[in-house]
Amino acid sequence: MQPTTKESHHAAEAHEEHHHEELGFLRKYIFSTDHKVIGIQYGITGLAFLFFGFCLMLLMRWQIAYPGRSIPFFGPLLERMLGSDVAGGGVMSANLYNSFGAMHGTIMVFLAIVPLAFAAFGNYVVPLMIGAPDMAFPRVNMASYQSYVLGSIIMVVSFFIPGGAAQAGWTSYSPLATSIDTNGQTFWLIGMIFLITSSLLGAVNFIATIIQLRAPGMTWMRLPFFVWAQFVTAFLLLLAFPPLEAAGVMQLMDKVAHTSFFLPTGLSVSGQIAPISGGGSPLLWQHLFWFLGHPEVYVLILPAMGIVCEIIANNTRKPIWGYKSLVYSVLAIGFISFIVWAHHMYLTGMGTKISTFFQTTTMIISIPSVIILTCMFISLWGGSIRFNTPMLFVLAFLPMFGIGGLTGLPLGFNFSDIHLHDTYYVIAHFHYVVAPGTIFALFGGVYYWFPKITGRMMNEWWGKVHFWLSLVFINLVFQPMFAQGMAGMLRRMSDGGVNYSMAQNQGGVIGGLSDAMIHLNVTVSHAAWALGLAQLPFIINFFWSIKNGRKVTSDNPWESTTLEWQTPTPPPHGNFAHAPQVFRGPYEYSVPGKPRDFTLQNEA
Amino acid sequence: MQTEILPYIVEPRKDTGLYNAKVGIWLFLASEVMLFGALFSSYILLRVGAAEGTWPHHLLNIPLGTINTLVLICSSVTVVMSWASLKLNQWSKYKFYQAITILCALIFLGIKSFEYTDKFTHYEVVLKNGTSMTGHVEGSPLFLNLNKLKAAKTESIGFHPDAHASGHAEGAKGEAGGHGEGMKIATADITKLECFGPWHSTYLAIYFTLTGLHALHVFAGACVIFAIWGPLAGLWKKDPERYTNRVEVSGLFWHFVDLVWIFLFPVLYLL
Amino acid sequence: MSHDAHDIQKSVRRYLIVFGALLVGTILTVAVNAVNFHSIAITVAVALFIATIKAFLVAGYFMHLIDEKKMIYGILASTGFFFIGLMWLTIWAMHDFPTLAK
Amino acid sequence: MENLIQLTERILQIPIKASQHAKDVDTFIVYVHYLMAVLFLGWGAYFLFALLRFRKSVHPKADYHGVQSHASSWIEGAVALIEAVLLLGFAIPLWAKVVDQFPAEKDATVVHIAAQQFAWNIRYPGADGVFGKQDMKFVTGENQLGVDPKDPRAKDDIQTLNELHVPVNKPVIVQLTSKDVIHSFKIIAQRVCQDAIPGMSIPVWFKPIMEGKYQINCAQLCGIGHANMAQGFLFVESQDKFDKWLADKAKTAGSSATSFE
Ligand code: HEA
Ligand code: HEA
Ligand code: CUA
Ligand SMILES: [Cu+2]
Repeated sequence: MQPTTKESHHAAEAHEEHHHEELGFLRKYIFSTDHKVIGIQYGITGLAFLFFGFCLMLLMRWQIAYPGRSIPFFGPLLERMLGSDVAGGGVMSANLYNSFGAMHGTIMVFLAIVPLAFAAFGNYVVPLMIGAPDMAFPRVNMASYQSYVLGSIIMVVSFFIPGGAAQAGWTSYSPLATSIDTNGQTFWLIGMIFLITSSLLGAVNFIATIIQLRAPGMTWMRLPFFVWAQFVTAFLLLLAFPPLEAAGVMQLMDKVAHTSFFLPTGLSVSGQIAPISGGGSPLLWQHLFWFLGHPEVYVLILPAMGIVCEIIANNTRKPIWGYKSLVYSVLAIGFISFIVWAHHMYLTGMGTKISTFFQTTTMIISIPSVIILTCMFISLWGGSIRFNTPMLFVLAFLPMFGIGGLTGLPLGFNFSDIHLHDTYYVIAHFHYVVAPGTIFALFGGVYYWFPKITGRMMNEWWGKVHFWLSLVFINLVFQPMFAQGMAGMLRRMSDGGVNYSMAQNQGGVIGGLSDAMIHLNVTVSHAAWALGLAQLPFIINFFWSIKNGRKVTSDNPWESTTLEWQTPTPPPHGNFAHAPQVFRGPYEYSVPGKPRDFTLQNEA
Repeated sequence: MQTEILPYIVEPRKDTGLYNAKVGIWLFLASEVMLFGALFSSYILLRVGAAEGTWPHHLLNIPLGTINTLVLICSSVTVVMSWASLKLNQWSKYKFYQAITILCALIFLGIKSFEYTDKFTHYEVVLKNGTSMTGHVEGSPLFLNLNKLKAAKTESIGFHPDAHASGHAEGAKGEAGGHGEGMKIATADITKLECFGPWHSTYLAIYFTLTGLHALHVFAGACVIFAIWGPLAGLWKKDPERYTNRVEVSGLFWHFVDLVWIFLFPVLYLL
Repeated sequence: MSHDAHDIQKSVRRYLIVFGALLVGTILTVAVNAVNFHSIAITVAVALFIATIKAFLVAGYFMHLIDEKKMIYGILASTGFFFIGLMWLTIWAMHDFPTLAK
Repeated sequence: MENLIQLTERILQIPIKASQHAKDVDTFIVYVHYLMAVLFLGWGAYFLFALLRFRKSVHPKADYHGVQSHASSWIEGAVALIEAVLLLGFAIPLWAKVVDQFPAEKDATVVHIAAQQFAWNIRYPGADGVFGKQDMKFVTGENQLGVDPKDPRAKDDIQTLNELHVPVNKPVIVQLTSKDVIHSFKIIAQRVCQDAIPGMSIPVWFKPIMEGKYQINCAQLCGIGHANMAQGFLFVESQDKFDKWLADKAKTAGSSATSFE
């Protein structure tokens, strides 16, 4: 197309041949230090865990809809694999429900979305976008992935140890976490320490890369918004994860060395005073957990917002509106997200002063989110919108994140949280942000960058089928949960809440859960299973297209402006033959007076 | 080498004035600040939250702690001197200084493990009649407790209670060896026998966690410094600037470890 | 590199001075502890004060923070901010507590 | 207005209100949802319009400059302002009133509740109106709550399991703690929710205004039996009935102070 690309194509090809001889299969695919290979490794592993986490939930949804009934087909399988004490007769015991619930949360957050949104997309795309040859520390990058694999192996193995995986929720509140006398929690903690190490190494690498390896002319204000989002995300991981690591070490000490960091004096276990020194504080765990926990939720959403921004600019064919506000907003989110954590703890016994502080910061942090969404919305105005599959997914992201974010408000006010805390309203709130929010943005990203990675397009038609089915069913899954939650249905109930409706039938109880609300469980579960089926077009499309997708005819099939499309497809080791020179901002689409409707960042 | 495609490995980037590894190590140290910071905060919280009079004072051996502090400070200065030597192109001086650093690390860890062993052989025993004593068990067994005694069917133990000199340096003196006459205690009379391990009290829990984590850092730092000093020294001939950078970066980590100890020492030993 | 031999020699002298100061600081910490201040708060404050000075010396001179680049200051400043947030807010939260009217 | 709020509450599935502050909570929830609805519908309408108006087939050439006005800043400002009003005008003062300002103990029914896996231990001060001393070190198989066996004031204390009786229209103060793990004391119709945390004693109060039987739910994951920890009930009854119940219980107090199984 344009001369620079051809040239780099050539030089890079020579480069690659040169390397082919040196690198055996192991070095090239398993112990690779190339950011692109590592990105792909993260991507495949992350998608596999996304699928796995979803499967856990599909089984749990059976128990919620039909408590105490044997799970058809999978029940006997579970019994065979995990033992009849936890899945006797193919019925999911409370034990197993709690394990699956804790592991669904853990796997989705730490083993699926962070590796996908941050590590996979970040690794593959960020160095390309800033015109760098690789990450700043390629071997650290490899160690980060290996640490992640180790951590996830430990997590997976924990399902099969006696007593099964951790059962105290993804939040692992002490004393429950340490008082369950199986080893699941120990595995969880050790696994988490590896995962945290992985994230820390990744974060150091990302920040150093973005600071040091930007191509000439790539000033801070010319960075694509995706890079900004990853930059802030990396800082969140870097500084919020260590306190959880510290807490993890302390809980591990509580568990294996019988210390009492999180165990108070006078704790009793089944009627006997526990043989511990006491003197610890259960709330300390919660503070340290949520000090990570809240920044973590922005780790889940910021990369997604970055993806959304890239795809919107590309498919409206015009600059993103308010680039500067976006950058300042994302920085503000980064800062403030460290001082809002206790909004998860309003009902742990908080006085007016401290809860006022935390709800004020919580309201303040919602403003930059509003600004980011506003910028995205206004960017649509005046565009020439192309509705391809990636665009559909990110367009759906906007209202879906909107619902999730807006329902954060009644939770953020402590006064309304009194009613909503620990109900399905919370579940619905955050799933709207992470599932039809983050996951949709990730789907968009997969469809969008697939041709860069493989040289082939994914099938559009099946992509659209995937989109519409997913959109419909995911709303059918999570929308009813708002109603259930508002009506008072509590989360983490291994019987789907039937205890309330039974109580009501016992006669005379006021304010129990109505049968209609309980019955919604069945609707939701069916929608969830349908949502599972709706992923089949995606999975098939994904693998089929790697070999058989339509070949791209250009290195820049979406006619984008940013640098990742200025390399050969797929990019060779070292990415660019010469470091590109950058002349302008990232979203120069439809510049008046230019012949094409996109002006490359590195076009003189 | 695959990494050679990267810029700014040796020379600093113009606008930031830094080479890559320096940015990397400072970022890493920032995360370490948060790690130890969280443990410090926990220490303070547990301390403030402890019921009146339950926080033990002067359980640790102050002279040993002081020596260890001095050892670490020495190692810190030799690290920075070794880097300066490289800058001045004095290879053998570098080798010498860094050897002292590694030696200091070993001394530190040696003293630390001595202190640990001391805690693991120091016992609290509570008798059926309610008296409670601290002291040493005959034969200095590690991690003894009542269950183990019973399992081994031991009838009685020899016990040397600490001399209860009142006032400040009670614990320190007691451990240094000056305990009183030995006595025999029948296993049947004991309700609790526990060494001063992390499970003994919240104070010891945080002491072992903080110093244990710190000791791991000392160990890791020493390994890295040793690797650069020994096996990887060949780089000095090939690319002296890059080698010097490595020494600087590992040195930054080492200083940080020293810095953590500067806070740990007064907080754990003296307060 | 920015340092030439002369600069380095000058800083070597500085390192030795700092080394001396650190030794003095350590002795002082122990000595102060032996003096009975009658108040834990004062003892803590003095000990932490000396520790902070020592930390400043190590970070400033051994780690060259005294003339480091802006980027590093930025990273450390935000780290400091978050650390203080963590500690101060946690302690505050543990002490602001609904209490019964008496 | 009142009708509108009621209608909204019905749409939102807000449950029945049985305590004095429930109305405040619900009205506040409704207000927040109005804000949410306005934002969602407003932006939603704009969104759909923009998608239709600027689709490629009708608008083939994009406009480089896009929106020039800064009206959106006003919208953002308005959102911030409304949030500030909700915060300063409602959430903070109402929380202070409902969570932090307790009625005098003499005007209230005071009970101590200790949660355990998976039940609620409830204790009344008895005739002398004073609770006996309690410490975990006294816990034995029979004395589950660790009531000091030597304290004379404990003799008349009344203990029940899973049965909380209170008179209607009189504030209830609950001192909440837990023996083993964290539970959460939640009565949905009373809009009460408070974690019960071992090692802490946290007061919470509400004023029931409607007689009847309500379920006490445990809202915090507390182990295998978490879902079944729904056997506790709150009985709000007339003062007479309550007094009679208390007197009944007091008769057996001697034995029930140490065992309640
Ligand atoms: C990606 C994840 C993510 C994100 C982005 C958020 C964002 C927010 N969250 Fe959420 N939250 C979670 C994930 C997330 N949360 C999780 C996982 C939990 C539960 C953890 C657990 O207990 O297990 C939780 C729980 C949680 C609680 C605790 C509830 C409880 O336990 O009682 C609270 C309370 O304050 C809260 C508040 C908020 C707020 C105020 C925001 C704000 O940042 C939101 C700001 C956004 C907006 C205000 C939207 C703006 C949009 C528009 C203005 C346009 C709208 C119009 C159209 C779309 C058409 N969240
Ligand atoms: C990022 C986080 C994340 C994500 C994405 C999800 C996704 C989903 N979650 Fe989950 N959830 C949590 C985090 C998450 N969850 C957490 C933290 C909890 C709290 C746990 C606790 O209580 O401790 C929770 C709890 C939770 C509950 C409450 C359980 C309870 O309280 O008892 C429910 C109930 O329905 C639920 C359902 C779902 C459903 C139906 C989805 C669906 O949206 C899933 C949709 C998934 C897909 C659409 C994946 C499709 C992808 C593929 C198929 C991959 C293809 C592979 C290749 C191409 C290789 N979740
Ligand atoms: Cu008790 Cu849940
Ligand atoms: Cu949060």
